[in-house]
Amino acid sequence: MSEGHLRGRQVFFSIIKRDLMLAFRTPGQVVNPVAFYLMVASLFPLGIAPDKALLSQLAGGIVWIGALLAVLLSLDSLFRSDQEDGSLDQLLLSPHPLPLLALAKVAAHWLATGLALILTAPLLALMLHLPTQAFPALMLSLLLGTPLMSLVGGIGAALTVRVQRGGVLLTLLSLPLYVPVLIFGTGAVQSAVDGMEYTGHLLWLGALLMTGLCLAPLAIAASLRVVVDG
Amino acid sequence: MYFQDVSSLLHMDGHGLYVWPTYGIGLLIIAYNVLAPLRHRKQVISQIKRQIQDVRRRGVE
Amino acid sequence: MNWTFFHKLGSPKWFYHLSGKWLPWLGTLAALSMIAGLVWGLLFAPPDYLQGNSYRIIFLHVPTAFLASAVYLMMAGAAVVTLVWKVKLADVALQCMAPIGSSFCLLALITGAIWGKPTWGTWWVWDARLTSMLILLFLYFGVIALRGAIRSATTAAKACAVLTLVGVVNIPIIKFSVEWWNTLHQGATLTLTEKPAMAVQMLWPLLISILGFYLFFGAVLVLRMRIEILNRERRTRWVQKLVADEMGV
Amino acid sequence: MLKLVKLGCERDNRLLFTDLSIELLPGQLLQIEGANGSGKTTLLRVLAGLSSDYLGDICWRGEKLSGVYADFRLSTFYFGHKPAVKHELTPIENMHWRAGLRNEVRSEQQIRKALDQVDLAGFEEVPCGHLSAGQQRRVALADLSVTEARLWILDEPFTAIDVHGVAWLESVLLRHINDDGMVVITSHQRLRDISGQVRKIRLESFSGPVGSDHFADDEGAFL
Repeated sequence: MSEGHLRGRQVFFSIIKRDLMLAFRTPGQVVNPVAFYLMVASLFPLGIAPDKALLSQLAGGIVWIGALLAVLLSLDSLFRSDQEDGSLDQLLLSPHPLPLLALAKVAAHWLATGLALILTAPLLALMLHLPTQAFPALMLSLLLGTPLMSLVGGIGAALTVRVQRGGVLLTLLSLPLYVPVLIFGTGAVQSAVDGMEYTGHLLWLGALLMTGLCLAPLAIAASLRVVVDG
Repeated sequence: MYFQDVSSLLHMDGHGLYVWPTYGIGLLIIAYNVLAPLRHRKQVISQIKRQIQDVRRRGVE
Repeated sequence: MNWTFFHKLGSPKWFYHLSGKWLPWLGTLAALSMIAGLVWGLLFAPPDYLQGNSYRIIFLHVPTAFLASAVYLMMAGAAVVTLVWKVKLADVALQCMAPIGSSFCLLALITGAIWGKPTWGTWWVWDARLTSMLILLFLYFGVIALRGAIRSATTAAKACAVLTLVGVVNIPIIKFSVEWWNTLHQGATLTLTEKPAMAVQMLWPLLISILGFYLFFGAVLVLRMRIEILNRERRTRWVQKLVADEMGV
Repeated sequence: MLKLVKLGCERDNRLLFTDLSIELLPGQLLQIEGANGSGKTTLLRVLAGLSSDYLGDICWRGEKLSGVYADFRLSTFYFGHKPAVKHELTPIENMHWRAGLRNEVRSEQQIRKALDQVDLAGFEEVPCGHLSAGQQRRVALADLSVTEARLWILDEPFTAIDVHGVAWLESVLLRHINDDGMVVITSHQRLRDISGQVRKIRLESFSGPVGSDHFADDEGAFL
C-alpha cells in the first residue's frame, strides 16, 4: 500500500473531527439537548414546589435525570443520520476495526452533547438551590456519568438504527441499563449534600465507565453488523 | 386441613382479603399463558389454510 | 460448522413431531404438581407465627420470582446459540420465552406488592428485590419491543440476541446497585430478601409449587414454540401437509 | 481473484437467486443485469461483505472470504445506492473522511484534481447539501480516480449522471480494467466502448426452479 497509510489513531480522530464539524454546522444538534435540559429541570419546581428546602433535596436527582433524558434524546440521531445518507455502510466497510469507529462516534457524541450538558449543570443546580458544597460532586459525577450514558445508549441507538420512529424504542431499551449510572451519580450528589464523603460513589462510577469503555463499543459494533446485515 | 370450615378459610383471620385476590391474579396470568398461544395457533392455522386454498385455486386455473 | 447430526436434531420439523408426543404428559404433570403445591400451601400448611396467613402468598411469589430471572438467563443461553451457531430453534425459543418470562415477572411483582400491604401497610415497597424485579420487567419489555420493531426475521433474531446478552451482562450490575441503593436509603428493615425461617410443613409445598411452575414454564414454552414453528415454516411441505390433513381435505 | 461458488440468497422467504458460480479475473468487468427486485443490490451487498446472510462461498485470491477479510476490505471500493456524502460538509471534507475510512491519505491537491475530473471544479467549498443529486453522486464517484482498491463494486453508478459524466465514468472503468483492476457493476446501461472484457449475467437465470415455494423438509435447522 502507498505511504498514505493511516493508523487506527488517526482514523479515530478523523471520525471525531468529522462528527464535531457536523455537530457545529447544524447547531441544533448541540443546542436542542441543552434547551431540553433547561426546560425539563425548570418543570420540576413548577410541578412540585418552588420552596428552597424541598428543592435542595431534589436538586441532585433532577439535574441528573434531566441530563440522562437529554442524552437519550440526542442519541437517536447518532447512527440514524449516517444510515440515511449511506455513510454507515462505508463505516462498516472500513478496514479499521468497527468497535474503534463506534467508540469514535460515541466520543464525538459525548463531546458535542455531554460536555454541553455538564457546562449547563451548575446553572440548573443554582436554580434548584443545590447546596454549594455539592457542586464539585455534581460536576465530577456528571463528568464520569455522561460518557457512560453515551456508551450505553449507543448500543440502543445501534439496535434501533433502521427502525422507523425508533426514538421511543431506543429509550425503552436504554433506560434499564442506565439505572446503575443514575444510582451512583445521584448517590454522590446526595451524600455531598449531606456533607458526607462521596468519593466512593465516584469510584464506582469510574469503574462502570471503564467497563463501559471496554464492552460497549464491542456491543455497538456487533449490533451495527447485525442490523445493517438485514 | 388447617382451617376448620370454609368461612374461616375464606377469612384467613383477616388476611384472606390479600391472599385470595393474589391467587386470583395468579390464576389469570397462568390462564393467559395457556390461552394466548392457543388463540394464536388458531390464527396461524387459518392463515396457512387460506394459503393452501389459494395455491390450489391458482393451480386449478 | 454444519454438523450433520445437529442438522437433523435441530430441525424444526423434528422438534415439532417429537414435542407433540410428550407435551401432553408434561402439561398434566405440571398442572398436577402446581395444584398440589398451591393447595397444600394454601389449605394445609400452618400460618406463619409472625405474618399469620398473609405469608401464603409466598407459594406464588417465590416460584414466579425464581422463574423471572431464570427465564432471562435461559434466554441469554438461547441468544448465545442463536448468534454463534445460528440455530433457528434457539431463536424460536428466545422469541417464545420472552412473553412467558415477562408474565411471570409481572406476577412476581404483583404478588410481592400485595404481600407488602399486610406486612408494611403500603401497596408498593421500594425493596431491593422488588425494584430489581421491576427493572428486569423493563428488560423483558425491551426485548419483546425490539422483536416487534424489526421486520426481517433473521435481523430481528440476531438483534434480540445481542440485546438479551447486553441485558444479562447488566443484570448483576443492576442488582448490586439497587441493593446498595436500598441499604443506603432504607436500611435493612424493609427487605424481603431473607425468607422467614421455613418450617418443614411450609418448605415442602413451596418446593413442589416451584417444581410445578418450572414444569408449567416448560410446557407453555414448548406449546408456544410449536406454534411459532408452524408460523415460520408455513411454506414447507410438511407444514402444508399437516394443515391439509387437519383441514380434512 | 474473486470466485463465487454456488452463491444463494433468500430474503423474507423469497429465493432471490441460487447456485450462482462465477469467477472474476483481474482486468474483467462483470455487469449484472436484472429487473428491479431481482436481488441485484442484495448480491452486491453480499459481495461487499455488508451482509453475511447467504449460502455458498465467496473466495478472494483463492481463500474463503472469512480468512482474508482484512485484505479483502483493503482492496475493495463499494458504491451503494445512496452516495455516502454528508450534506453539511463540503466535497473536499467528504473526500477526506471517506479516504481516511478506506485507510488512504490523500493530499489536498490530489482531491482537488479528482473533483475537477468530475466537473465539480467550482464547487469544492460548497456544502454538499446545496449541490444537486447528480453532483452529490459525482462527489462519491470522484473517489474512483483516487482509490487504490483493486475490486470496485458499483451499484447503479450511472443513475442521475449526465452524458458527460457517463463518458468520464466509462473512461475511468476502462482505465481501471486495463491496469488489471476488477469491477462488479449493476446497470441497465449498455457499456459501449469497454465491451472487450465485459461479462454479462442476468440474475433471473439463477433464480432456481420456478414457483419453488416449497423448501426441503428437513432443511431449515439454521437461521
